Amino acid sequence: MSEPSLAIRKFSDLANPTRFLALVAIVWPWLAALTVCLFAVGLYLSFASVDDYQQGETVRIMYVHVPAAWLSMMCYTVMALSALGTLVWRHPLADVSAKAAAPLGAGFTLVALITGSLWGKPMWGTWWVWDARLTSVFVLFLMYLGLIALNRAMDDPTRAAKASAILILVGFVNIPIIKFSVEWWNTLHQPASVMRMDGPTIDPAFLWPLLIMAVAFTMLFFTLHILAMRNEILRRRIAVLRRHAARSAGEAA
Amino acid sequence: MIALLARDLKLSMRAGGGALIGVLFFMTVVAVIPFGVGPDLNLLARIGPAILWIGALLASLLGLDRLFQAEREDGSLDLLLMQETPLVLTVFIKCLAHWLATGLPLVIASPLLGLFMNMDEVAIGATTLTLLVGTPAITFIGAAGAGIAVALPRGGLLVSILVLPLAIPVLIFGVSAVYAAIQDPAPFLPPFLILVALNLFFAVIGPVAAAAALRLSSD
Amino acid sequence: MIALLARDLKLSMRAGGGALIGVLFFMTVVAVIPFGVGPDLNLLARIGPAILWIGALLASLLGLDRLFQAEREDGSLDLLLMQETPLVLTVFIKCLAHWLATGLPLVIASPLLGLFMNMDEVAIGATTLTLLVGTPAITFIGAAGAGIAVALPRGGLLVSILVLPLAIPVLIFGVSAVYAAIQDPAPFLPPFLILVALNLFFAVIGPVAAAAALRLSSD
Amino acid sequence: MRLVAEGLSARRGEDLIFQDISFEIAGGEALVVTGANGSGKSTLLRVLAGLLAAEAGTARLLAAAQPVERLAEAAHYLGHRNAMKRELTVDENLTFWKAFLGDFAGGAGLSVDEAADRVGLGGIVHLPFGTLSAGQQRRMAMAKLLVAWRPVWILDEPTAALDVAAESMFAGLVTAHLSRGGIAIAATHQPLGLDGVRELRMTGFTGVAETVW
Amino acid sequence: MRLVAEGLSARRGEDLIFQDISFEIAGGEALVVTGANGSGKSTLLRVLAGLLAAEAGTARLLAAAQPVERLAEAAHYLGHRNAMKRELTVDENLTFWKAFLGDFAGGAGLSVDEAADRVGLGGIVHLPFGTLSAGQQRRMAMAKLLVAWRPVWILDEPTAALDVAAESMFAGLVTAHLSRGGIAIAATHQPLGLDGVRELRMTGFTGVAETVW
Amino acid sequence: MSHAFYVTASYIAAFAVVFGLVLWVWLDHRARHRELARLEAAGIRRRSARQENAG
Ligand code: HEM
Ligand SMILES: Nc1ncnc2c1ncn2[C@@H]1O[C@H](COP(=O)(O)OP(=O)(O)OP(=O)(O)O)[C@@H](O)[C@H]1O
Ligand SMILES: Nc1ncnc2c1ncn2[C@@H]1O[C@H](COP(=O)(O)OP(=O)(O)OP(=O)(O)O)[C@@H](O)[C@H]1O
Ligand SMILES: [Mg+2]
Ligand SMILES: [Mg+2]
Repeated sequence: MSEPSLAIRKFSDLANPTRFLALVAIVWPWLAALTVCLFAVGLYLSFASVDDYQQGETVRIMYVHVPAAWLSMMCYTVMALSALGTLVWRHPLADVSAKAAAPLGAGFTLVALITGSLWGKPMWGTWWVWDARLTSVFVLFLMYLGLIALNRAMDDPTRAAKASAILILVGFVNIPIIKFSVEWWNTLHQPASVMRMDGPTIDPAFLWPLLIMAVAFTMLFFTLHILAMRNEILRRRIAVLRRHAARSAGEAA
Repeated sequence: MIALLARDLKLSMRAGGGALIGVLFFMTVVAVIPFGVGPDLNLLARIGPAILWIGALLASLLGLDRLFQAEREDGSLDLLLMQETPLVLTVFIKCLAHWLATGLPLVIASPLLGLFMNMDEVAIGATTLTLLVGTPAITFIGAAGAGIAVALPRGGLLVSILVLPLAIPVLIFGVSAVYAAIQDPAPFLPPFLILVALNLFFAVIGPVAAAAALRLSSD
Repeated sequence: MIALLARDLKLSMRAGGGALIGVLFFMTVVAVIPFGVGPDLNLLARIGPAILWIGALLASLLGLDRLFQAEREDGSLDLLLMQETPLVLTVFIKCLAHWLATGLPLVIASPLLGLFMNMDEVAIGATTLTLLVGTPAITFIGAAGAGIAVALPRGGLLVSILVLPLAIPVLIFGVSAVYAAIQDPAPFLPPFLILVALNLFFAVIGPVAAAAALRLSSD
Repeated sequence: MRLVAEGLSARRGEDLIFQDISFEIAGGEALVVTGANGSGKSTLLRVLAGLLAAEAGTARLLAAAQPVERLAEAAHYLGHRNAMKRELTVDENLTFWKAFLGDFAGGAGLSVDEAADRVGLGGIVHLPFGTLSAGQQRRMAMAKLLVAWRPVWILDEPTAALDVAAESMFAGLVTAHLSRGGIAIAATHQPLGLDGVRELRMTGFTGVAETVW
Repeated sequence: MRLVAEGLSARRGEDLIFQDISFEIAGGEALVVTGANGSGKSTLLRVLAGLLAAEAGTARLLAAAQPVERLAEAAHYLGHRNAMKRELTVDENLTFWKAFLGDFAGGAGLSVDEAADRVGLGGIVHLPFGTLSAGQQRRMAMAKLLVAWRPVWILDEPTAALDVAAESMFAGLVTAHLSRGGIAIAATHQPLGLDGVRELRMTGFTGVAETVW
Repeated sequence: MSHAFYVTASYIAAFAVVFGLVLWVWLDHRARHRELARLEAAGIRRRSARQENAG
């Protein structure tokens, strides 16, 4: 029996799941350690930093809110790239990456929503307003949940990956809307002050803790993402093993 | 019986999560409202309870038509009908499983959505409470409709037609209980007690009617 | 193609009327709102167009999940997929039949409901007109969702969830066209033309996406 | 134990499908119902299973291990549809039916694994039912007959979609059931590979009475 | 006209079900696909009908009366499900398919009544499809093959649920189709009563390759 | 309510969600690992793994 020529062979040689697993095993402890250190420094800085003259103590919410909000968008971007990988290159790791990222994205978006609301109450006097940015973030949250639901609804992972890839790409329009909503529409929400074309306009006293927290969150995302991908790969491997075992049992009978 | 409850719960977890999907639908519907009526917070707060109730009504009715139809299509219904276990009990358990999987998550999500609709604490509490009491009633009435529609192809829509008029009293008392709680002069208890009574009433009538309909429609 | 249109229409007449249910849902949603906002006629008139639009949006999404699922369950979908007729065209016709059976009745019912909401003639006319132009767009987008969900057991609500966010632009422009017609300074035509454009856009995109999804999900 | 049917007749829609059918089967015997397409075999079986009200006549189980009011309570019914959920694994399906159906007095059902072994598909109980082939699905539906004990089996075209090996496996199942004192009633177009069974030929449409219209 | 399949292999879910299947059938010939339950017969037929993408290999129809891009366009597929609406009458169902499918070049379909006659159920086309018996439904699904001309018939267990008379009726239908120069491919467990057909035995699961996981 | 309340609530909520994610990943991994071990105990292995062991 000659080896079958599968279309994915060529790409899977570049980064096949087995090699990916080996890589994860080496990398993840370092990433995790780095994440913990960054969080330690970031949290120390954010509580040691001065209060904002205008916002008082609540400015400390920023150090979680803003990184989480950034991450919620970055995570979706990662998923969109993975979706391209699924549709264009048919890379099996791309399926896994998109599927593993969805719950993480939902989590970070939830953090952004909760901390935003908790910040809004003292600042704007209300938990929630239906302005463009807040609504679009909420829609992002719903999209993450919808993708999770879609993935769970299909038992065949390959087909689920294709369907969600289409959906992910369609939903990507939301990301620029979130990012630029504060500029396109007149909203209550703060306009960008860090990630701008003309450089940050924020006071360095706030900038440093913010940046470190942002890097820490990003590292957290990557750590969790590769670990979740590992789980997903194992899940599929188990499914394959089971089916094959079943087949040989059925034949013997 | 516990086996049936467990199976139905498992099915709704597995098959695209009746639970997750109901809640998601609820959230999506509520999120769409401001796009229509505009982001006027006072207005939203005012229509909030009604919107939440309508959303919950829709979300809990929509999956309901498949309650028995799925059983019928794969032949399970035949076996359920044949058993010694009273059919009414079987139906009741199925309703319970359906409510646990789709109704309860709606109730749990409603405070959050209440915040989004800019409702105050009292309104949110009242809405959650009335939903907790009201959604089972909707499930039970829905079961009767589902039983009648089981033999009909595309029964789905018909279920809702049959059920909606019956569900409207629940909706009305639910909504008016909430408004009674918010607006001082009107007392909260009378409509709320009626809601409870409706719930108990339908908990009996619904399964009985559904069981009768299922027996009749078997062919 | 005409055969397909005729069959689908016949089916929706026969099977308890997709038409009826949509309208019923629509009416319920609209009828419950006054309970929420109270009998303030001015307020009702103000939010009337928005409520009508939201009601119509929900009502036309509801039956949509069965669009292809019924075909799949009895094996007809296989045959539809095999033909030389471009699948996109088949899907388009099915959407058309669905809209005729469920969307059109909504449009026809909307003036009546407009009266209930105390809307004036211009507002009613504008709402009906925008609904006439907007509901097909919703059906077409919905078809794409139905295509994705066809392979799902209990796909039902998932379709609505996937589709609602995409339908938001239609809602926004529909409602703003109506308000433009009522309030003098704002011109009616620009939002209305955008609505027409959206309709045409989705009339192309929807069937194409649905056809692609159907091909992918066949197994 | 005796299954006695007396003067059964049944309607489908408004038409009388058959009339005045009587038979009697004792424990350990099998009855094969044959006849052309549309002659009323499935209708008869559904009447016996209590899923369709008889127009006239009765079917009763006498001297069973436990007195029953309706024959249905002592019977397994295997219709055209398999009564298994596509989304659940075979194991979950069978475990559910085992727990839900329970055993009738005088016998005990097999464990799920054993039942799957008996139908020759021991290894694949953990697969979702929907991913099995048509024949595999049918076999698993038969395993359902084994997990809960019922003295009477009512089988509607049990061997459709089965391959030759599966047909003889099925014959073995029925023989074992009969030797435990059970009763089997099967509608079929193909010979079932059982010896010494009684046969009931449905003739359809003859003797169909006038309607009231 | 020749149907040429070369090196077909197919997946179900993530598993390779069969590999490297090649055959060639000329007009007037029939191919019977046999094999145990779960060996991949239905999967092969769905690949031929274009309903499942082949993992590798092609199936083409050469020298047909009208050049076709996909084999599917020249084929009828009769699967496990009958592709008829229960709510509509048989007549409405068949009329719809006749109009929708249209005729392939080089032949013409029968009228609805005639097709119903051919399958032996001439009188009952006015009944709703859902009220027919299992065998009658299957026969009516066969009538669908007759109302629109297609040179290739792909049939998945066509005779399941049919009585003996219907089986020979079906053999007659296929023989007539072959004598018109048509091609028939059928998966089956029962002999179809056709003479001189070629046979393809599916062995299933042999040579199932490693997946990437 | 004091501003400190909102700040603490934010940090607690953020921590809870992140903790939930970590827990999900960890529990998932443990469950998968157990399943693999069980399969291995039943003598079911990947073909390549078998070759590695043999070679
Ligand atoms: C639930 C409500 C909220 C949501 C969903 C939300 C969402 C977001 C998002 C998505 C970003 C990232 C924007 C970008 O990168 O351009 C962001 C940034 C930010 N948010 Fe919020 N936000 C919410 C409430 C608030 C409140 C109440 C405040 C303060 C009064 C606030 C202050 C900020 C600040 C200062 C930034 C950083 C902007 C920058 O420097 O680029 N947010 N928020
Ligand atoms: N939708 C599906 N998803 C995943 N696997 C499937 C699916 N359908 C079938 N299979 C698997 O593919 C294999 C081949 O199935 P197929 O239906 O082709 O068999 P078959 O030869 O037609 O069998 P039968 O005689 O029982 O009809 C089986 O092992 C089955 O478990
Ligand atoms: N639901 C129904 N409503 C009305 N008539 C029905 C219904 N089901 C079956 N019939 C009719 O009853 C008659 C007997 O059907 P039945 O299914 O009992 O036949 P059968 O002997 O099982 O045939 P087959 O061998 O084809 O399965 C048929 O003429 C059929 O048209
Ligand atoms: Mg029958
Ligand atoms: Mg098959």
